[in-house]
Amino acid sequence: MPNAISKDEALKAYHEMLLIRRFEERAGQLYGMGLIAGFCHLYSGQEAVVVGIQSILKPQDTVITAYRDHGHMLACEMDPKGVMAELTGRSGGYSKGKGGSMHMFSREKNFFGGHGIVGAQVPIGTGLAFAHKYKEDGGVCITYMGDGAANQGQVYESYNMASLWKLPVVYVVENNHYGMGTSVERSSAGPNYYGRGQGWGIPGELVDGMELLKVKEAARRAVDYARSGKGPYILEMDTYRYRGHSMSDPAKYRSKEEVEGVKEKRDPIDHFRTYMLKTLKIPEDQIKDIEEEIKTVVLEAVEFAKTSPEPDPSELYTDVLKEGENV
Amino acid sequence: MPNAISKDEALKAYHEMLLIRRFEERAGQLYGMGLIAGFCHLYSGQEAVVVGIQSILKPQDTVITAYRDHGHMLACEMDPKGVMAELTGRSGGYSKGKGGSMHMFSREKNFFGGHGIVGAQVPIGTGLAFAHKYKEDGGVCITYMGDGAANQGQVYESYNMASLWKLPVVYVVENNHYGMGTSVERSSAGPNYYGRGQGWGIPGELVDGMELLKVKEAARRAVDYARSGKGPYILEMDTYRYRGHSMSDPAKYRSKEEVEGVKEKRDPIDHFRTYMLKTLKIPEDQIKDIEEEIKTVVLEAVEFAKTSPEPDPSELYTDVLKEGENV
Amino acid sequence: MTLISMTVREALRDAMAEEIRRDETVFLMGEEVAEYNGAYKVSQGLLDEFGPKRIVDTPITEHGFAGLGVGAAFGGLRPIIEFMTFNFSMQAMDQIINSAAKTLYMSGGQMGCPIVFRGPNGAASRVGAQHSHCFASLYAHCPGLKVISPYSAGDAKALLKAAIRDPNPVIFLENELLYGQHFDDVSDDPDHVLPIGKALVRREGKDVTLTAFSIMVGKALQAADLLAEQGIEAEVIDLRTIRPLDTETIVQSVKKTNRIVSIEESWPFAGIGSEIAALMMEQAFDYLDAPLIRVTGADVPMPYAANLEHLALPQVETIVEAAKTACYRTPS
Amino acid sequence: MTLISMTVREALRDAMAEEIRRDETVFLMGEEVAEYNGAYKVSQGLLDEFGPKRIVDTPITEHGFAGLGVGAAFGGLRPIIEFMTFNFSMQAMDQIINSAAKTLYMSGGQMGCPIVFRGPNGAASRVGAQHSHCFASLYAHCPGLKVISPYSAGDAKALLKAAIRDPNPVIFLENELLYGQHFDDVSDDPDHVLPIGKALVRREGKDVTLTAFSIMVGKALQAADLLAEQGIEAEVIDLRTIRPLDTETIVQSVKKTNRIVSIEESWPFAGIGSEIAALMMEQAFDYLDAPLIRVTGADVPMPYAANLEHLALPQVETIVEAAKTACYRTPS
Ligand SMILES: Cc1ncc(C[n+]2csc(CCOP(=O)(O)OP(=O)(O)O)c2C)c(N)n1
Ligand SMILES: Cc1ncc(C[n+]2csc(CCOP(=O)(O)OP(=O)(O)O)c2C)c(N)n1
Ligand SMILES: [Mg+2]
Ligand SMILES: [Mg+2]
Repeated sequence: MPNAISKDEALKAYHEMLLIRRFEERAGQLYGMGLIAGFCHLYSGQEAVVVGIQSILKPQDTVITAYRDHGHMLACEMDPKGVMAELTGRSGGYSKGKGGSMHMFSREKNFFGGHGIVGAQVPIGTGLAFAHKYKEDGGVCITYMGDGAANQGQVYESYNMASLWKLPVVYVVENNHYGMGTSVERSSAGPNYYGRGQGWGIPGELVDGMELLKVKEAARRAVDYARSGKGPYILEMDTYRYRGHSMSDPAKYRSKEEVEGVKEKRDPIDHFRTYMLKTLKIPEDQIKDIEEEIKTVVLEAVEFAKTSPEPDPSELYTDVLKEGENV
Repeated sequence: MPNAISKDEALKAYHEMLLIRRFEERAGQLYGMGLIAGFCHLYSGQEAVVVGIQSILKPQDTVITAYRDHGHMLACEMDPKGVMAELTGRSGGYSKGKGGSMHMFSREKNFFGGHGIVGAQVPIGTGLAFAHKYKEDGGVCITYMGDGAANQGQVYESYNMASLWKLPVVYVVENNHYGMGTSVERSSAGPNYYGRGQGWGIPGELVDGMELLKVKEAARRAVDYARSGKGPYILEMDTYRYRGHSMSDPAKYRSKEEVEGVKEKRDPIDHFRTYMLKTLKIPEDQIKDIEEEIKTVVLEAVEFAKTSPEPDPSELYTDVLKEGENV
Repeated sequence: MTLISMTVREALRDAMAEEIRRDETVFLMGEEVAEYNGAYKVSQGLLDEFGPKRIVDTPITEHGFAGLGVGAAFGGLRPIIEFMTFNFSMQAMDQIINSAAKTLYMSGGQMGCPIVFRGPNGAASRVGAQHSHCFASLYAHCPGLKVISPYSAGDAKALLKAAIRDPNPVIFLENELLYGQHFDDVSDDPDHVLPIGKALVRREGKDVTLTAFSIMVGKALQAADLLAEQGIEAEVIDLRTIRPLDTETIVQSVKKTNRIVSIEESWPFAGIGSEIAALMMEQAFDYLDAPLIRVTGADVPMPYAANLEHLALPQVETIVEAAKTACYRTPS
Repeated sequence: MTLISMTVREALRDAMAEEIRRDETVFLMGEEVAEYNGAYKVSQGLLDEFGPKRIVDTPITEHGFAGLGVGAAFGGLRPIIEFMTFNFSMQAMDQIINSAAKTLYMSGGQMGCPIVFRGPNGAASRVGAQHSHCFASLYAHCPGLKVISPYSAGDAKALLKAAIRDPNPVIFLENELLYGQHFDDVSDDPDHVLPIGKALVRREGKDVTLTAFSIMVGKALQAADLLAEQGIEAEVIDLRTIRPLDTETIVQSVKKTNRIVSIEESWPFAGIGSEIAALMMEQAFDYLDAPLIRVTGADVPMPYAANLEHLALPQVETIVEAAKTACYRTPS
């Protein structure tokens, strides 16, 4: 049986997952140093989800998520410098420093944010899918949401329209088992999230979101389904966040054992590293090269984010409205 | 086998259904004469739903619905005079003429409106159920909504909380197959409404809403379930509205055959009348007495609604805020 | 360009039809807009001409389809989202303000959101408290939005076209009672658009300035007729756009008349009249011979009863009296 | 009654605790209010004392739980609904305005809705455009609501208690940056409540009136100190309640000072300053020696960058300059 992933693909995926992990560690440090402020939500632990899904997308596909978005941007191949500089609120950031951690976008990479209102990205992503279908560009929109967000009413309004009109959208519920301090058991009635589309005729499945290959496989099924014109699909990703909800959350609602248990037994990066070594027989040196490379990339991003100047004061009044007829 | 309903109960139910039918006919006439204005949504055709459900409720139970509310009010035994006078905007109306057709309430009869925003009554009804549970008064809240309303996001936010907290609420989807001019096939994805609670662990069933006895039976199951502390329950009532959406809707989106077909084959009142005669062996005279009585009641309501004075101009500024500490 | 006569309803329909014809990314979405031809028949015939891809009936889920529209706009389309009435936009406000209005700024200019939210706003006739809300001040409060509220059919057409072509989110507030009203000012030139942000002096006068928008412009003009009979020449300014407000035109007028009455049908607190009062303080204080007077709807939810509804809304006589007070003439 | 010192956070907590103790129909509901003790720790300890029946954690569904609160209020309870921040109340606005605010009127007085919606409002620190919205003017526009926005801990406590006891829907706007601030003005008497609708003159002065609410009161007081050094005695009015606004107190002050500066952190258009300008036109025009000046937040969505955020918000110096301009002193 051939391997589920080629060596090149594996190296790329490992690169991306590790980049996210290391990027977030640095972001955490910069926050501690006061260089990043406000809300800052780290993605550590969930890397396999976005990297696995992103690996099977086509260039025309679009991506949208909530405020826990650094991982998604890096997986969309946005420049770590621009992302980090946005976190520090500098002119070199993706939003010129005006958006911050929760509000970044890249038209070039088809990344549509970065949204701070829980659930708001879900109808918007559905609209991106509507545009794909309208323009007949063959694209699919991947719309991420958290387990907490998955209770928002607008999600079900979106499911209804997406299913009625067979829009090419894959809804990914990143179930990291907590919405801030509230566990899914306390926030969400019913057995699961992937089955909540049934009432609207939307298929769904539960995926081990800590295993890159499983994510990839499920993503392919879901995206193929959506792309073929059959309509939306729901993927519930069983995953975990290692850090607090945001930098100001000590996360006392989880036991140390729970967190350490996941880190030890299910860490998506460790797990995949072992797979690369053992199953794909990739020499450890090659992996270490990546690890070194990422160190540099992240340090450069940090350096850029520290030195990029603050936006010019005149920027206060720009970008409120677009000028001119845009047709 | 004993009959599913006693003669007295049957006569009462027939009385209520017919009262609603005749009341709505008169309301339609008064609208035509310009005595009622604005929006006015008639309930004709759907009588068995509310009468059947109401017949098994206890005094502490509460009821809430949307703007198609005349039937619900009459079934709650609100005074037809006060309802009709509200339609004409007179001081003798339930809201002193300030609410109109869509906005009537009776604390005495535990009828909580009468809501003009599609879907808004659903969280409110869930809150009434929350209050029942909080006060431990043994009550259940019956929360009605239309098939169109059943797509609103706040419905699923409500389902979630109701199920999580096991609130005593029965959600009744009055599926009359159209939300204004849009058929359920064009508005709602998925096979049905009663199954849409499954994702939240809420049982539901489909009921022939044109058959009083079936409504009654299902209502008993649902209300018992909710009252016993097991949580919410969904009843989807297959029913039909005979008139346009509101008085200004010619309802051209339905064929004459479709409407006449339902009236001929499934009319809840005709059907039940036959049952009373054939199965319960109630003498036709007794039924005719009711029919006469209702004529009088409705004419009196019309007379009252025509002659009740308009609200005093000073009422413009009353009831904006409640005065005084209310504790 | 010839000026022709039509109703506001037809003018709005034509505006949409012309823009949908002109630009294949423009589409109309909302409740009952397609097969029913619009709850108030504003989209009459559009489904027939453009088919269901361009004219889309939605479920009754304002929050969802407003957000979907925002996403479609981000995705390169130009949605026109109809609210059956603007009352229902309250369910969708988060998407309008947090997503449509703020994203351009939050993205440092990357993410334009060319979308029009339109529909009838404010009081219709006898529809009660939940169906009579005017959203002019609420939306105009927010940077990132443009807010338009036309009076005549010609303005409705030319401004709706401008709104559809505008690269920003535009709130387009119509008035149900005006839909059936005829005006002779409609251009038949499909290229005719009006600039957003320009008020129109609908009647010149030297004694007092009356500002109004939407249906109140008609009442202000009627009031001006009555005032003229009493020797007071009122200048009537149709604001047309609420945000950005054409302060310049108002100030110019006040420099001439030295007196101003602001008219709106909505509630007084933090309304458009409040804003104009503040602007006059800032930019025309020395020209004011009398304080600005606000004519507004009563500060109560809209009552259903016919007599109370009449009392709740500004009437021509109220405006006349206010103008006379501004001119220090004893009210009759 | 002794006055004790505590933070605004503690004062709010005590207000709720006392009222929940006093009246068994009062309960607190919102995201993270119970087990987490509040996202900003305002409900610290309440779950421990009152248990999960009275202190209820909700799913992240503002529209739903705000509506549920309204229903519970109709059903005889007195809910305190916490929005984690008021930004999220935009999702729930329909229930707040159409259901909570309008129903008493629509029912001809039958259906009181005793409910408090509370939480932090306006800008915190560096939280960006979607988390910095001030809702004072938007809610104060609507009849049927009361809107309170206190500054000090003592007021926060006494007014929150008044809000909970009030039979009407009350919007209670807090400020995250004030939560940790200490004040010495907190009454320890559980029966002490303040009347809603009364402003407070926090500093007397004869030269210019400064009106402010919430965190801006602190900035106004600082500005008054600086102004005093320059020989200008500013009178600082803490509005405390936005609706109903204590116009009387403002007018009295302006009759004395003849000059007024309105300060708020939110956007200018149709803001609280606009309303005060209109009221001064109507009720104090002849006493004004200078036009009212509005100090407001910049008319832009809130930027994240530290320098831009600073520029977007009114600073003490801005207020000082505005006051000097109002006094016709050349700005420094
Ligand atoms: C409408 C809304 N309500 C509340 C918040 C505050 N808030 C931000 S993130 C969050 C938790 C969301 O949890 P989840 O959806 O599971 O995503 P996760 O943080 O786990 O990625 C909350 C309550 C918000 N931003 N928007
Ligand atoms: C939020 C909202 N959107 C739109 C409307 C306009 N509207 C009133 S009734 C209605 C149709 C509702 O249909 P359904 O729920 O099936 O109830 P039915 O009228 O059939 O009883 C619509 C669209 C409204 N009142 N509120
Ligand atoms: Mg989560
Ligand atoms: Mg229906």
